[in-house]
Amino acid sequence: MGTHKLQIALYWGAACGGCDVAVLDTNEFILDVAAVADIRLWPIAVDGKFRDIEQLPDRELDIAFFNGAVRNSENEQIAKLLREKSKLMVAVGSCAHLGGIPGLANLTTKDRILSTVYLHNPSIEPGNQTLPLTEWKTPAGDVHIPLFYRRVYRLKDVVEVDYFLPGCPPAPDQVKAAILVLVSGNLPPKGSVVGASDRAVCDDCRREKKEKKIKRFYRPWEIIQDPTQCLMDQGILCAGSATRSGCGVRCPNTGQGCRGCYGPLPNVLDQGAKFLSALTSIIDSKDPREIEQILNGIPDFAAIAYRFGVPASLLERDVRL
Amino acid sequence: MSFQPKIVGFLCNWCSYAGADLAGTSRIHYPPNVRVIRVMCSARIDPTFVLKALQEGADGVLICGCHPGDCHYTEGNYKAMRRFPLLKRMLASFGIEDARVRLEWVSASEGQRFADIVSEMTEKIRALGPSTIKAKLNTDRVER
Amino acid sequence: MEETRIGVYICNCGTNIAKVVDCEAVAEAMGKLPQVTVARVYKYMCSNPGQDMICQDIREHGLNRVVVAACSPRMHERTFRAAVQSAGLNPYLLEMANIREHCSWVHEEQDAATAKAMALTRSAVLRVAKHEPLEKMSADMCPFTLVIGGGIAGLTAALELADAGHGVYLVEKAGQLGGTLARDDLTAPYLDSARDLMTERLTRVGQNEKIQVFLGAEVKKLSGFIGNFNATIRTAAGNGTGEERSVDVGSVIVCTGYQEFDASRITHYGYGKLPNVITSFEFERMLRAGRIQTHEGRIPQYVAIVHCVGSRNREFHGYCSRVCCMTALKYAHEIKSAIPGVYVSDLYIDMHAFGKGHEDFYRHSSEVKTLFLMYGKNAHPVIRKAGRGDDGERLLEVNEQLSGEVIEIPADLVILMVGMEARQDAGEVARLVNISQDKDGWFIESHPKLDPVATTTEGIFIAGTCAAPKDIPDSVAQARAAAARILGKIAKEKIEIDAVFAEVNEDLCSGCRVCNELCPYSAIDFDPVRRRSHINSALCKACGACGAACPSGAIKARHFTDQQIFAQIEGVLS
Amino acid sequence: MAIRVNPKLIEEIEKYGAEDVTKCYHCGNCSAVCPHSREPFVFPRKSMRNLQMGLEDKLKGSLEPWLCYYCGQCSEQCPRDAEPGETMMSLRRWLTSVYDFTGISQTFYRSWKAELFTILVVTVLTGIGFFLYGFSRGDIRTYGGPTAFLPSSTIHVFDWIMGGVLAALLAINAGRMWWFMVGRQKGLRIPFFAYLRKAYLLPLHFFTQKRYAMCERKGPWLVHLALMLSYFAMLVLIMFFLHEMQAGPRIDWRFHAVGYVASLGLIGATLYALHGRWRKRQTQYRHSHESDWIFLVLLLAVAVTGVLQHVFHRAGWDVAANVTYVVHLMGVVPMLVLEVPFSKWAHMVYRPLAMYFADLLVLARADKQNDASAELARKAGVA
Repeated sequence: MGTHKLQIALYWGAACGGCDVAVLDTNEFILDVAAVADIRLWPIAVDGKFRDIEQLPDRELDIAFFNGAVRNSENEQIAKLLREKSKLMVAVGSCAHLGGIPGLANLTTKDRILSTVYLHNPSIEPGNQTLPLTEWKTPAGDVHIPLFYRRVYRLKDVVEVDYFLPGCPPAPDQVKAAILVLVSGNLPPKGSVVGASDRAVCDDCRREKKEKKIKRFYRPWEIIQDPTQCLMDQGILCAGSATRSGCGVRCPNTGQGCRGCYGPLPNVLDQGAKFLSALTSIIDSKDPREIEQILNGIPDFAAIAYRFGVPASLLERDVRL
Repeated sequence: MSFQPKIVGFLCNWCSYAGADLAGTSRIHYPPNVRVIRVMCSARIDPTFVLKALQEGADGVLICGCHPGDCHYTEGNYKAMRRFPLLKRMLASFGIEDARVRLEWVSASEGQRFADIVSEMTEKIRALGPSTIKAKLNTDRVER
Repeated sequence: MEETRIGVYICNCGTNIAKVVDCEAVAEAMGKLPQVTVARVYKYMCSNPGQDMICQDIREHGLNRVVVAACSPRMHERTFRAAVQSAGLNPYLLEMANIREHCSWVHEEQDAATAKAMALTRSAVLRVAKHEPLEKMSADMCPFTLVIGGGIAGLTAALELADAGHGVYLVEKAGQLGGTLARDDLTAPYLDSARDLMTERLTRVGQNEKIQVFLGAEVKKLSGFIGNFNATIRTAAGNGTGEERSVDVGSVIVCTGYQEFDASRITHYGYGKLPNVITSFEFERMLRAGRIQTHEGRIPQYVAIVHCVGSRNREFHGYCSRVCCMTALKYAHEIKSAIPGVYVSDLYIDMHAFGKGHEDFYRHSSEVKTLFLMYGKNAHPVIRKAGRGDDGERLLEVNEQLSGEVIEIPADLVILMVGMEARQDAGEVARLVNISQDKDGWFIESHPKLDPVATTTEGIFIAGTCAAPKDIPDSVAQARAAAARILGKIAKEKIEIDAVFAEVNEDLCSGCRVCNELCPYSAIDFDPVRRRSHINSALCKACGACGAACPSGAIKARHFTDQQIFAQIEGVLS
Repeated sequence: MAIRVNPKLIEEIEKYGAEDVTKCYHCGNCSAVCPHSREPFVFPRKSMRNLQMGLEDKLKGSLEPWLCYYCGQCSEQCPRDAEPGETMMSLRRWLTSVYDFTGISQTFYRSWKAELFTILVVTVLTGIGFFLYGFSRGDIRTYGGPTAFLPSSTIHVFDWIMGGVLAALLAINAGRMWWFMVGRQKGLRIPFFAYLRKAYLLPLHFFTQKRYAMCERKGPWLVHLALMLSYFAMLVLIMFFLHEMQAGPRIDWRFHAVGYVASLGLIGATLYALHGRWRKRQTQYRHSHESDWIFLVLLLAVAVTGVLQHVFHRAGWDVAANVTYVVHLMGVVPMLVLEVPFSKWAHMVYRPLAMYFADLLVLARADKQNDASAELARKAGVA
């Protein structure tokens, strides 16, 4: 990398912190990164202030890694700040890529969320129900709390994103590989998904797949599963066929159906719709009533189909929002 | 003028599209609100198409196939029949009114039935009002 | 890549379209769309000058896409495809907008109709921009045919093909040819001898060098597709070891026939327990032996014939077996002529005398004093032992529908008209040749009315009672029809494979196998080594079910791609 | 309880003239076209069915055959040529023999030879009897007066004795008819008053034959009515005014005018029927049982000889008149003692009776239904 040390920033938006942990999970590799790069901002690990970034000239940073969705005004503000100051903007993890778990909030309203959290939560002391305000004057000075948006956005909904590194969280190996690619300067086309395969999870899954016909859907605990057989063949919901591989088949290998965190395949416009289509196509019934009954075995399909991607779906949110 | 809903119709080539053609040759009048897209079989209708149409501003989506047991491809319409109920459940979770998306069986001889379905659906959607999906998706980008 | 140049042609269809749709306005709006080079209106696009106009524009303006907004594509798509092809354009680079059947003929209000016509035409313009040139393919047609089953249908089909000079492999499971017809005595309604019918067929089959008969043989495996099947025939050799032979065939006719309903399943008739309660097939044997008698060797004076045993009844088979009514009449006739003064009662639900000569035969039977008694679908006759002093050995209690009376009739001999049912091994055969069965186990035809001998698998035909109960003339007609279909294909020497089919992009396929079970034509194979699905384009009929279902978006339904349909959606809504 | 069929019933009734019954496949065209067929007496299909099946007991009690006048429309409409009209006719013959307790009727219908033989025997015996009687006490050359060969007083007494026997036979058979149709039916009660109230139907139907008039073709009804009235007029003249009829040679127009008209009626109607049966053009005449011929020929012979003896007497040819008279009686006696109680002429009695019973049965069934609904209403009221 010669004399110039890579300038990078890492930031988390609406996220659980898992993506940062995934970066840390690259273990000693992170030291190699630190050796070749200056980490200018990384709230969970490095001391760096927003105002330091604000003072940088535009495009001073080489790469900004943004994980987490855009849920509030601060997330958006920092996303825009980092975009301005960085040459490359990378959406890290399902939340930044697709909206992630926080994106499920798009199936309900802001009022209901705030009400649940601040007014009707069982852990709230009775009589002490307070909704936070965005501005509050105190003797020590004015307090500003970021505005909680009406809905959740993907990173690409607020700023231009150069690369997407999917996963909830991204597999550490894939993080490593992606960082290596990015620092190598041998860049893939803009807008690419990096650190993932172009085929579905099934491609890497070693379970044996057969022709599919489903008479009943099972929750994982309702059935003693055959560890060698395809979960879908056994009636267990698995989004693996509709999801990019790259994770290392983490969930199916532990007996759980794939949840779809790596997002839709390159030719697919809407992951949930495709999963729906595949899943229902293999139902083994011609009787509308029986079909309904079989479908009753699937709880809250919208949340299953778009567990990590309501904001990335064609409809993005409950259309009444 | 009153609100004119835009309905996207996905019709299978062998039964329903022929049925709509028959409505034409029989000069059976119905509201001009449905715009038909021909597919070879109702089994070709990917739920993505329905979402795409709604996203693009359709006020309603009508899917028509051969009557069960009558499919040109033996069982294609059963595939549509299997996909549809789950799609409806999912659309309900996204807050889309029941009347906006419909699955109907229309044979090649049922021109009148096709016209009746379109008329009835147009009225129902007119009563619901325009879909705000597309407009809101646009404003959403700016108004947080 | 070549620049997209689209020509849009709006047809007035005389006044059929122009009366309601402002065609000039549509053309003007289309002309403003990007990629549209010309947009014209003409009185009759389908006329020769109309077609010439398109062809000329293709040459002069270098058009590489054409949209015709006119009638239904079901009407004239072929016409315009041929037209653009004549001008050197790939026929699949054409798209039609249906502004007649779906617009001008069904709407009155001019503005709304014109707006709709614009939307439909714009949709076609956006779609055609995504079209790709497609080429038809062809494969060789092997002139040999495999006929499975050596009954009247199989023999007839084999003879028909062999007489036309083509080789036939006739595989029969039993040790001799003839099938179930070989068990019959006379045939209804003309009372010809079944033996005579059979002998003629058997002699001709035996003499025909083009027919190779395999007796005591089964088809073990069938692979390939129309024109190019390979079958493995296993013959049971005398010592029981068996011998396998592989043959190449272009088509297969399945004529595996039926099996008789097991009358002992209906316990209250007491078949198998009561003496002198026999099935129609047992009675047929008596007739062939030339002596009608009871178990005890007496000549029966009272004979009761019970129809619909196992047929037309919710518990067993819901369908009508079609041949039993006439067979019953035939029995009545034969009994009456063999035993003077005999009392023959015929217990039926409905008399189905649908065929040629059947009604006359029915009439004749009533003239010779056969007593016809109608029983209810859900009130079967009850067989009882007669008391002392009663006529006959048994009494049949019938709730007679035409009189509304419950009566008892005497009977020394009760003949149960057992229906036809799908053979027990029909499922195996269906899997072997890759065709489907209906809920009763009969093989399903490609179209019940318009294509009754073809199946959903191209090159596999069905004839005779394996498809549904039917009589001899219908079986023979089907056998000949199947043979004629095959002869037509052999005459062409090549199998043409339509350009519109689905294909798997193997770079995207993950081998999840969601699509495998969906194809009604079994066109989708799974390669277990590479773990990829593959579509045999010769078998695919382009319904697109697999494309819609593929969760990876790896299957492309050619000419109905996602991109093309998205473009249409965008077009109709913009 | 299931009804045991009589498998031989068809064969039995075929002896009474039925043909082609088994051809019927119960389309119901016959019942639809028949103007007489209406609830609760629907025929001929149901009668055909009962016959095909051998429901002998049911048929014995059926009055439908008597409601049919054989206009022939049913047979014309039958798509299977099952001849329902002729079946109804045969059932009437069979029923006549069923009602007849002596068994004579049965013998006659089943064997025309037996009938003809019996008639001939009766004829010969009658002839011998009257000749012996005439010669023993009178003069064959005198027709009237004290030496008359066959004095009207004697014949009158003879007529009344014969009439009494006849009436007794008919009464017994009519009673049996009542028993089969009405009496033996369990749970059916007809109040005595109803019998009286409806009694007017008997003379009404007898004298008007009005049901026959309901047939679409009116011609046969007129012929039939003429025959019946002529016969009845003749019967009245003979039973009550024999003396006046035989008096003379002056013509007593008060009686003879009636006699002439009645004779013309009898001869005309009989000839019409004979001609019809010979030509077989009209449906009702297409099939003729031997008993039909015997009856018509006998009736014609009786009428013609009656006329002849009257003419001979007026002409003053007493020998010829006396001889013709005996010949006339040789026809009259078998006519009355054999045809009236045991054969076709019994229709005269059975038809009006059947219509009378029909009304009574309808009445009784309606009562029964009313009772049932009253019972229901009562139960509902209690609840």
